[in-house]
Amino acid sequence: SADLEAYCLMLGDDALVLSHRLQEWSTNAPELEDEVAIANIALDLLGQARLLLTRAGARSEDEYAFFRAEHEFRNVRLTELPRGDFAELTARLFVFTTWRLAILRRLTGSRDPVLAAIAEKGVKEVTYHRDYAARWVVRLGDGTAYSRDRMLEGFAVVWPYVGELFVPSDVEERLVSAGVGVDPASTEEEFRQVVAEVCAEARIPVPDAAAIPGVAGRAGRHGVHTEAMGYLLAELQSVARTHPEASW
Amino acid sequence: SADLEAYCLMLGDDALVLSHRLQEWSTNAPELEDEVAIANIALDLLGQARLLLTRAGARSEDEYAFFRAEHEFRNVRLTELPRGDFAELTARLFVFTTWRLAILRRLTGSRDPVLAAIAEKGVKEVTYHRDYAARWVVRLGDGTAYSRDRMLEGFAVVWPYVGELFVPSDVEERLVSAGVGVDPASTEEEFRQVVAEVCAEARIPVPDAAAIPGVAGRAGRHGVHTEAMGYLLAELQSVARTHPEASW
Amino acid sequence: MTATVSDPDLEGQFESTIARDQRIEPRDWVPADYRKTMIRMIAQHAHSEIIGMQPEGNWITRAPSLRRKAILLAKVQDEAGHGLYLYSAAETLGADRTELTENLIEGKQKYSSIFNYPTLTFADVGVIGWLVDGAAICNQVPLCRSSYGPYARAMIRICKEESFHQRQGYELLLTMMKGTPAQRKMVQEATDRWWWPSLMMFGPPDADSSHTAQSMAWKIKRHTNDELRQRFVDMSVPQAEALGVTLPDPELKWNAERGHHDFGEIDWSEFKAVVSGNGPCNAQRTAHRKKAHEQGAWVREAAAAYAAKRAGGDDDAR
Amino acid sequence: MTATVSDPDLEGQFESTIARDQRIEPRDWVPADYRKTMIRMIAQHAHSEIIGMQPEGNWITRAPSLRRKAILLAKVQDEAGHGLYLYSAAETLGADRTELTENLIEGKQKYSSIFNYPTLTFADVGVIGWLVDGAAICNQVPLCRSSYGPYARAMIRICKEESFHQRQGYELLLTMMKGTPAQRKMVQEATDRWWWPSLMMFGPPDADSSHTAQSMAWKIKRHTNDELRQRFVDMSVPQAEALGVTLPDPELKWNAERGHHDFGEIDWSEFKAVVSGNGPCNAQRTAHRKKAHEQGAWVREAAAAYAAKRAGGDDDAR
Repeated sequence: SADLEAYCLMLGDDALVLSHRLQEWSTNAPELEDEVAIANIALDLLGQARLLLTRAGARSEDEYAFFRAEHEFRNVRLTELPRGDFAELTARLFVFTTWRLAILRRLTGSRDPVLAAIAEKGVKEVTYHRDYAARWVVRLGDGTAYSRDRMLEGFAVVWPYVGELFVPSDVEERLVSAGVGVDPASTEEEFRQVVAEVCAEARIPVPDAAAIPGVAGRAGRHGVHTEAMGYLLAELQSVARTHPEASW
Repeated sequence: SADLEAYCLMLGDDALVLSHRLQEWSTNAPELEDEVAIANIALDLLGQARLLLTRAGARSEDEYAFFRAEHEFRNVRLTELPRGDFAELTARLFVFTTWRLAILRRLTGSRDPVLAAIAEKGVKEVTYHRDYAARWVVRLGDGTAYSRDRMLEGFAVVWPYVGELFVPSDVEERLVSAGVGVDPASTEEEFRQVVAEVCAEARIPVPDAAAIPGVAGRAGRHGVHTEAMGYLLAELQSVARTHPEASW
Repeated sequence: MTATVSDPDLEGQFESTIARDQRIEPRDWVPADYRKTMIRMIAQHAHSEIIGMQPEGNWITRAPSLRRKAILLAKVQDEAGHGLYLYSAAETLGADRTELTENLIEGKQKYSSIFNYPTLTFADVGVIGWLVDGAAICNQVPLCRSSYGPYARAMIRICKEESFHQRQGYELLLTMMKGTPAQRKMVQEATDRWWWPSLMMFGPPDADSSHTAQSMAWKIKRHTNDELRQRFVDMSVPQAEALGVTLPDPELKWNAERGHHDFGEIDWSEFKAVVSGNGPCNAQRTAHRKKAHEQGAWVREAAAAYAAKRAGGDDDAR
Repeated sequence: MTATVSDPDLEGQFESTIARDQRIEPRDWVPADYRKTMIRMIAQHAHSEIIGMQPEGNWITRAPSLRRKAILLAKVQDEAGHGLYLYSAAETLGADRTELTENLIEGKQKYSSIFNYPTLTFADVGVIGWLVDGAAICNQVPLCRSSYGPYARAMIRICKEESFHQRQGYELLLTMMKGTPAQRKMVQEATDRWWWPSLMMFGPPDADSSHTAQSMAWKIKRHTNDELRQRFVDMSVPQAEALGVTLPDPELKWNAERGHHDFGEIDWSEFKAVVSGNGPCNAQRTAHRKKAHEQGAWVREAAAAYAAKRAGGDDDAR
């Protein structure tokens, strides 16, 4: 159905677009161990994206990834923000994985067996991702005075985009009723609790900032993105669009 | 002829690609006066590119700009290097305009009346551009100790790509014989003299560094570029390639 | 500019200049509040030009034809130029450009809220020309008769250039509307996003506008926010029709009795959020300007050091 | 690892381990020169893996299918992993990873020159898999029998993964050769650029190779540069035919008498320039690695400070 397609694109685009930002970290990590870990998370998210875009079903995964226009991408804006420094990476990854893990856990109970299976696999992966990010929040937050400042700054950049994560779109509301989708609002309490715990461990205050509004109430889930998204897609789609007839 | 087309693309792509890098400075200049000046130079170079691509003649200016592959671009690699800081901008612009002014002056005597006219117009423009760049070389070189270091660093980044400017391609050699083109090697002495004068005024040593080779002797003029070029074209061509059937 | 304490003679002269619709010039005495209001107004306008370069500048490198690229680059350059005149006009009132820039990047002075919306497709470039420049012109044409001479003269030049930009924007949209279905859709979608924010450009309803009364008395402003907004709506409706786009307001319709178009209620809560700093791009715009300014600090210092050296005859030491 | 002065007994034991084709292990005594040579060799190999991530990593974000993107991302990740094992192997000889990294970014130790060429199209990803990984495997398979145990074991794992990468690269090229004319042209053009540099990967001709004799005596190396190069050429010719590309060497032909392919003269002046730092990308590769390392300094410091705090029982102070 159109709703199922839209929903798969939402969850799939979140993974695809954040994976892209993590791919940009390739050869740029502070240590080889992080190089490996970040690539691994990028790969897992790319894998989730492929499964979800395939489940979306109306087009191939590559048609979805390489031949949609910006307004057809349904990812939350958090995932598309520019790469930023390692603290922004840590903040974004921690926020994103904490939220996504909560979503995927609930999605394992979906009436759609494919979505349930994708979620099952994703839960295992994202549990590891969240753990990686949380450990860095703690190390940076409770490392040096300088790293603490940077960590706070990282959260300051990312946090205004957190509000969007808990606002259900029409599509999600309908699929919640159908027992297929997850209400993102239902994850907020769990999210806030995990954040509070990790921040306590990191000895930093729980981040707080007003949510950045979309345009006339429309944001990532409605295809209304930030100015960073166009550049991301220009790069992501460049080779594919230069050779529209090619197969790879 | 094919040679004339290739030659117009060389001179046109130099202007088009450096204009792109200058466009990236929009909203990023240190002062409003520089904002205006850099945009002005970018505009003049874009204008030169349009005249030259039009003179190339086999396709429209937009087909050349937006639908060629990377290896079909004939610009020297100097023009495509990443944006860099203001010292790199200054170094690159000074080097480029000094060279181009010397080329254009000679080109005013071309047997091709269109090229001669384009060169005539270009000489006036690039004289101003070179003056702008040279004044910044002097101010940064003879400003603070810090700006002097940055200026030297700027030249260090740019200078390895200077050697390429004076190596004539086959096409240029043939067009020199025909009285249509300019031998870039003939501009080297003038170039070195201007650089020496401005560096003396700036109280900095004349830059010196080995020329960065191309791949098996092939560089920008043969369509062999740096890794920065692909990203530049992905951005430059993104909207046009997304809408190949559109007119604007 | 010598008297700091109010002086009945000077004040009378000032009032009479205003009353006779003559212009106040930099050498003239003005009341402290007039000076303050004028500086604030000119500075906000200058800041708007500078911040306004960002949303449009966003598309220069990606403009899909070389002609459109040249037009857009020239337009953004003009905005930098407008910023320059306007900062100069503010300086004639004793303001300092460096300080005004600091006020901008530290959020102490505002700029037009319209620039806190993102530009998401190339059609936005056209729609900004059409609607945003159109609204700006409605606002600014009366300012060409502003009582403060340097500002009025700057506005004459700026309005001329903006009319030119507006025509270029509208012409881009006309071309796109004759293009592919995807292009037409882009134009409609951009219109949908920019229409309401454009209406907000005229500021709060007259009933809530705190500065209007004094500004009108001083002939700094000549029309109320609501008057200008109505003029803009009336002007835009036939333009939208000619273009073939729908303005996203189901209540928009001609009211023969008023001789004007009626239109729907503006979402003033959105307006207030954006004005008070929480629009889609406020943080991004200010951070970008701040970063550019900070990254340019060493360059400005070098220029100052060089100028000081040369002024000091340091040449001899060579 | 206790004796620093040469000891006839230990030296005899070492020589006999080598002679019996047994492996030297970290606890065994080794001559200082063996240690030095081995560290240099392993470090250069590790550096090559790390720098080698750059040319391929350059195409991850632009890979034109999600499947190819996943393959490429995994490959570059594997290279980071290889770097990790190899630095660990060097550490068993007493080297320090931080110091080795410093040596790399300060240009005191080399990495494979092949990575000083740019990747210019997506076909380069395939050609690097086919030719560069192919050449690396020719070089490395004999190293699986290296006399130094930790290195030999690392090489077994690395060679396994590289064979996998090579097949993936070749398979990409096969797919592209079945595609559009533009794709086929890309493959040919990439082959033209990478063929000669791949041949240079085996190092200078045996006559000019300074390290070979001692390395072979110590069974660190098992074949000469020229032997391995010939093997690579013989292997690549039928692969090129199957693919449908032309190797850019007019002198390349089968010599029935030798039972090998003859091939043209390598441009050793290019080789020397690239090895000595002046290839198309030497400066770029080193600068990139240096920048990443420097930008990560505060993160590594934070991790160290945190570890020290927690080790110091600072938890009580909370």
